[in-house]
Amino acid sequence: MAMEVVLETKNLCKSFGAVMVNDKINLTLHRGEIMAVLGENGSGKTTLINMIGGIYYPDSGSIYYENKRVEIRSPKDADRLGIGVVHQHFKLVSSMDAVENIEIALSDKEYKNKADIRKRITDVAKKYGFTVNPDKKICDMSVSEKQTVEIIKAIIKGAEILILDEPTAVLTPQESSSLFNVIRSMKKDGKSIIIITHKLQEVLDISDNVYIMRKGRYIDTLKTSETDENELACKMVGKTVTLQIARTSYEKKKTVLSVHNISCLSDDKTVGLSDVSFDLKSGEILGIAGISGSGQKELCECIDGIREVTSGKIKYYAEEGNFDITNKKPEWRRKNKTGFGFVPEDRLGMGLIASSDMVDNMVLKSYKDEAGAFLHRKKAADIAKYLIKKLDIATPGIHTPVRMLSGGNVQKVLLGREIEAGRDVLIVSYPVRGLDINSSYMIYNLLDEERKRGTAIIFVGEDLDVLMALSDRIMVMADHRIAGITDARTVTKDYLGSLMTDTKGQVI
Amino acid sequence: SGSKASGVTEGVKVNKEDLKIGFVHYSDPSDQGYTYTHDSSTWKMAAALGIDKSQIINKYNVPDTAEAATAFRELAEDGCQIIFSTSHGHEDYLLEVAFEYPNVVFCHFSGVKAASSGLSNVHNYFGDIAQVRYLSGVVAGLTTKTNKIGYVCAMDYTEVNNGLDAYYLGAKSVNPDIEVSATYLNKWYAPALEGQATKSLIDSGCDVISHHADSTAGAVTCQENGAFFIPYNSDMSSAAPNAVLTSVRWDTSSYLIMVVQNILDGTPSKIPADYTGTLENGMIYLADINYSLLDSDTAEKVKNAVADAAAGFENGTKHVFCGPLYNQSGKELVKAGEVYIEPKSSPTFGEVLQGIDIKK
Amino acid sequence: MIINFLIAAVLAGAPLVLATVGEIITEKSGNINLGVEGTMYIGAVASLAGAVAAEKLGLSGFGVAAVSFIAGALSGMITSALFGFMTISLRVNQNVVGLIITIMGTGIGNFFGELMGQGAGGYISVTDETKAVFSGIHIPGLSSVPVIGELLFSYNGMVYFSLAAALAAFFIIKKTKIGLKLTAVGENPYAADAAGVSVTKYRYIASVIGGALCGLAGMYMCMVTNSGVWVHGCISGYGWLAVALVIFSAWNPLKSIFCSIIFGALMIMRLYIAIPGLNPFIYDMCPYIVTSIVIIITSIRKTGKDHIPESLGENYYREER
Amino acid sequence: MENKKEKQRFARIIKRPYISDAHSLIIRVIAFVFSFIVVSILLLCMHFNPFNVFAVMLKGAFGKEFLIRETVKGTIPLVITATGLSLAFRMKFWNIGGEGQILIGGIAATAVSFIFGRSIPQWVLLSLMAAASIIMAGLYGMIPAVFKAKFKTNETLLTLMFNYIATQLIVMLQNTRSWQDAANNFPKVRMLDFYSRLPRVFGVHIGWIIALVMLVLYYFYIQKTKHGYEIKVIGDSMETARYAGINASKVMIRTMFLSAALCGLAGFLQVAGADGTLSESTAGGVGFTAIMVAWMADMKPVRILIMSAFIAILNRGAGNLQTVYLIPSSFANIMIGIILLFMLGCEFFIKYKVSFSFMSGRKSSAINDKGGRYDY
Ligand SMILES: Nc1ncnc2c1ncn2[C@@H]1O[C@H](COP(=O)(O)OP(=O)(O)OP(=O)(O)O)[C@@H](O)[C@H]1O
Ligand SMILES: Nc1ncnc2c1ncn2[C@@H]1O[C@H](COP(=O)(O)OP(=O)(O)OP(=O)(O)O)[C@@H](O)[C@H]1O
Ligand SMILES: [Mg+2]
Ligand SMILES: [Mg+2]
Repeated sequence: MAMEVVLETKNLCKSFGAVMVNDKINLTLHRGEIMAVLGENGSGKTTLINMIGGIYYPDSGSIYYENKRVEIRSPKDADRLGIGVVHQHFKLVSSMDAVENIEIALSDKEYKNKADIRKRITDVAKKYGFTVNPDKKICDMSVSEKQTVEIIKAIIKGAEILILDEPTAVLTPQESSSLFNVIRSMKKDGKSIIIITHKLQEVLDISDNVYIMRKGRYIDTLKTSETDENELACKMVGKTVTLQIARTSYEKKKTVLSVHNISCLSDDKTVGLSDVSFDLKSGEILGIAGISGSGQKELCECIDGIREVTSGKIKYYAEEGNFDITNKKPEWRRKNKTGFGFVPEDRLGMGLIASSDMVDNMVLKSYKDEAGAFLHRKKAADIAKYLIKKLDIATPGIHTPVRMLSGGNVQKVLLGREIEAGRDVLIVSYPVRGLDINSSYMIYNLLDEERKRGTAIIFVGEDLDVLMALSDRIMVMADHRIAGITDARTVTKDYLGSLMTDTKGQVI
Repeated sequence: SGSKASGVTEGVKVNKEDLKIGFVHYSDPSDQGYTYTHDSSTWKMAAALGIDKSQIINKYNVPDTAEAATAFRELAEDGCQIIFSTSHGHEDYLLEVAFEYPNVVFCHFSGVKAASSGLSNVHNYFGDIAQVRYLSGVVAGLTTKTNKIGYVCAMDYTEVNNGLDAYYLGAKSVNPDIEVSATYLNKWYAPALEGQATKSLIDSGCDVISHHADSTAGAVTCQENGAFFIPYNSDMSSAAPNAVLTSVRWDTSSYLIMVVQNILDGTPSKIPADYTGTLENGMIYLADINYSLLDSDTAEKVKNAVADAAAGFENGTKHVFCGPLYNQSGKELVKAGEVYIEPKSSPTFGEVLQGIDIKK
Repeated sequence: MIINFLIAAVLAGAPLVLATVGEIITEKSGNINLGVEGTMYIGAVASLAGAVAAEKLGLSGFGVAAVSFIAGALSGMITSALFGFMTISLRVNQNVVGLIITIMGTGIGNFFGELMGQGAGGYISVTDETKAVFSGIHIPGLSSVPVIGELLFSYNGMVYFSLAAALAAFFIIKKTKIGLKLTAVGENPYAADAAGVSVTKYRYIASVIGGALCGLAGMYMCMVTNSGVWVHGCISGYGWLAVALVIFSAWNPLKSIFCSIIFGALMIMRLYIAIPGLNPFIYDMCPYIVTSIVIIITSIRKTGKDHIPESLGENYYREER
Repeated sequence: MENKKEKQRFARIIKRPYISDAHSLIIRVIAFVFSFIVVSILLLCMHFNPFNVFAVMLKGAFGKEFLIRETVKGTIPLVITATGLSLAFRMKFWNIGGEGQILIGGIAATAVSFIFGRSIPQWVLLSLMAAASIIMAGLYGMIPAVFKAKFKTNETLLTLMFNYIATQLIVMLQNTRSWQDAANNFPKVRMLDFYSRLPRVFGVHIGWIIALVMLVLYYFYIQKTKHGYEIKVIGDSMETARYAGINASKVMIRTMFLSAALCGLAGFLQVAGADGTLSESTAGGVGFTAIMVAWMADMKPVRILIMSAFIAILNRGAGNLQTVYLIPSSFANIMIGIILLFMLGCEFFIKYKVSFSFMSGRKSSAINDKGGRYDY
């Protein structure tokens, strides 16, 4: 490995409000190096690369490119230096095609015409083994296609340094490994890469060095070849963590929910679910895996009763009797006490009233239970206080808008409320997305507690290791159907990965 | 009505320096029409009586709502002895405030309720404008080459229709083959629409157009399209020198002078409750005709016909509305051999006559 | 008669073309400026003031027209720069700023219009020579060709200017790189920014150019429609119609020509085409009813959805998340 | 800021973590003072002494007892309309149609007055008029809401168009013989009989009491009722509403009904209280001004009252200016515009701190462990 330094940051600082999210960050990147940046959520990784990429401007500190001090005031400045960033949220204009998206990023001198760009796209794709249709509109592309466009864009713009922010979060294991192949061949071309990922295994697979951050500060740089998962996790969190998830088994299992051949439409009126059937038992966690957008959201919403199914039946077997809850209005389900707990993926945008305080959020699903025109907040305030204590929610008070809380605490508010409602069925969707390891494990434990009480849980997740450790069964969804349902204790990751792109798995 | 306003008392003279006069207008003089004309008379009166500009308070752009009442009240409270309003729509508010300030004299142009209101401090004034309309019709009837003339009406309203009828009768009196087309804006104040309406009349073949609306747009449109125009309220020849034949005009300064003089003399009771201006006293007149726009033959004919008719009106031998007259649906309005004489200053003859082609 | 009607429709529609194209350019950048009406008032009074001032300076004819044109455009630019400053730099809600500009612009127009009137002793008007510049052209030979000649070669210069502006806007937005970047800014400012397009610059420039066209639309109303005379309330809702026409024309400057002319036609149709039995006042409502129906149909058929700039109405701040 | 020669950015914008009430008040006061300075400069350019002008304006609004009453009268429709619009704005529904809804309310009230005349007891008549204005305006405002709920039709433009339609309706009624004064066919709706006019308390029609009552009701409706809660949820996120099983269409239509109904009520008060008649200027721009009142007041009741009074004072004051200095009353619009721009602009300095490069050196703490966060 060449030891020439291409990028260096010296004492970079950035704060938002009173909080220092990057505190004197020094990072050194060499030519041909793949550096992984690791840190809990909110530790400032994205902020750091945003400063390098010209999105944020540092409060203080400086950036050196090839040993020259540089000012990066805008993404354009970063481009000029040869720094290409693929952001966590893609920055593409969805109504345009790949060619146009690349065209706006190039200055007039850098290309002749559209055909020229199209040719360069196919050239790059050939060289690194991508498949991409340059004339496809971004809005019609899958996530991995969009990512491909972003990477090609960076390469065409002449990026010497490619920075990828959580590129694998949205990819299947197969897609991830082909991305890693691209990264490796770029490295061979002498390009330097910074990659952010939460998956320790990936860090070990791909990187040369690991740069670890915690709470806005630099912690350590480790040589990948000389470390392991436990050391990484420990450095990252600041204390030894046991990466163990409890899986108690519940004995008095009985079927509480059965879904028969349901289909539904998605928001844009395309297929949302097609012909999905399964049973759910009390005291069971059914893990749901799959590329995001494969119908998980629609499935959760159909079961919760807020999305209409176009065909099929959903039956609920409660203590009080059996109910057909297919397409029953929320009103009806409230009256018949057949509502479920549901923690949607978009916490602030869907599960909570972001601008309201905890009290108002406590009554979101139950305010109609009490008669009269007025809203009763007294009981809700008690629940809020109770949850703060029970779940150790960090908040200035019950009247602080939930939008002001940090990600983990927002999740605790939401999950707390749904668990407190004491339903037989609990649906949780990506419950640990954006949470640090401690909070994540706390959530896993809460779910396990619920299982012990006999609650049937549908757990939609992305991390296969977690799914395998926590669930009783794993259902893989692909292309809005069930690709297979397997026993979580015996299945392998590779098999799950293969199901994600295949719809012909076996169902148990 | 515990008014602190000074006002006038019968028999007590008012010092010229203490005099304050208020005017309330619906629009402002920039309209080059209605308010412009009234405003001009105001300054004529001021010059004639030697009243300073600062003694005259104008309230422009006062709509026909309670804002009018507020304006009247403000003027009264500011010490105006006399307040004029030139918008018909102010009437009810004017009466309301006049009741509160019995010592303040109110004169209302185009109002109709003074005599019946029981308020001695309220007066109406208007003029026999139909006569001038008739004269303008004579001019138009003799000037047209196409035998088609037009008229742009702001609103379907007695005063407007009265003018249209007179124009029609005047034209018919000198040219039996004449066709008169009229179109309505349904707005007093719509310069863009007025221009468009005028153009539509030209497009239908009219070559002389008159109007009862508030802007110069018609004149300018005629100028642009080679038609003649007879404006109302003001001389628009500066706006359209090659189009304006003459104009139907008001000059209320004689009335204003009379009223203000009575205030100064402390004799408000001498102001009539209802005053009708005439060709004779100059409150209404047909402006000088621009003969240079006409060939000498036509000019001669026009000159004689207008002079004849005007003389007839002045000596009382001629009337505008002589029977038989029918309305659009054929109902007889004035019997043959009879004439319709307006009972009040404001016109009451307001049905569109048979023979006029209305485009609404 | 039908030709006359069409010509009249074009004349009535031309200021709408200008204002609509101006607003399309603004909205393409993601800024919705509801202050078109106010901007038009300011443009109207400024162009009149410019013309009068130029006449005082001894200019005549086209010189006056040029000064008036520049004044109209410049005042529109200043007004929309203020809009830009409030929304782009100070991040105030766009709807609210637009409304304030309308209230303020209406005030400024009427205020200075009246003030000039008072100064000129009653009313303010430009000279005939100036008026002549703004009246219909006559190209010997061409203009008198029946039907075609009349339909194509009888308008005032501003009509041709508005058409040219619409065509130019169409070409720039749809066919050039600048247009592509502008579209990107309006669609997804975060993406545009990351691609190195200066969102702030594009939004400012688009708003200012849009404002210039709105100012010129005001100039049209004052100098052409009202023949260089200040008339209280002369814009009378044209600006608001332009805002609606943007949806009508699906953010396409070329379509805006047709939509504006159709609209112009609706506004004067009553004067040309009598519909027996139709209450004239309901007839007068037609433009608004038709627009409402179009807005509703567009939303039902979702046709407008493909064209509406996705970030329309949202202020952009790079460091906000 | 894109200047490449600059070594350091000249100004940086930093989000304030926390700002005290006193501090934000100071910023607002400074903005207010600045706006008056700008207005003063404008006045000086026109050779007026700003102090005299402001004095005249104050006199115009408060100088005489009847002027104070006029000012109060001017405040009433603003308060009620702004309250109505706030209901819609709280659920992020841009009701620009206040103007038209006021007119429809006025039409309905007038119609009831003309139909019943003196045939029923006065209080019954007045109640009927109020009910009619509320219901008709409410229904009128519901139409755009229905389309928005069903097809996501752009409500800003639809409500705007509905303003024009309402205005044209009035023009039509003005030209309808049966609505005109019997004495004369002047195209104007005749005055309402005194029998159908609102009684006065302290010299101002009882609209001011109604306005205050509405503000209180509004407060309770928004803060204490389930309906208010639903409006808040919808305003926050449609997805959250769907999640909570709230029928967003229903709430949207219902709330728009109430929003427009309040505007209609303002129309009734204008017709039966202030003007005594119905005309195109019954709304007189209130529908638009109230949008800004609501926004500036952050949809909060007490602030709505203050802002409305403030605008009414400016309007009245400007009216007086015209009388005394012959400054056209449209000057009020300019002043209002300038002041509002400053007041809105200063919000930026409340939310963000602008620090200049020559004022470097600021303190910051590291991320706090508990993740607690302050807000402004
Ligand atoms: N624009 C912003 N305004 C305010 N706070 C911000 C902003 N961007 C980031 N932060 C805060 O800065 C901290 C660091 O955020 P950053 O996105 O850098 O974290 P991260 O390490 O990338 O986390 P993740 O793993 O979730 O991507 C967080 O607490 C975040 O809330
Ligand atoms: N928009 C913001 N404005 C100001 N400060 C912010 C903002 N976002 C985040 N912060 C600060 O950053 C801290 C971390 O926020 P973030 O939402 O990233 O939490 P997190 O690290 O994911 O939290 P958790 O540990 O609960 O998962 C917060 O406590 C807050 O003080
Ligand atoms: Mg986080
Ligand atoms: Mg990140």
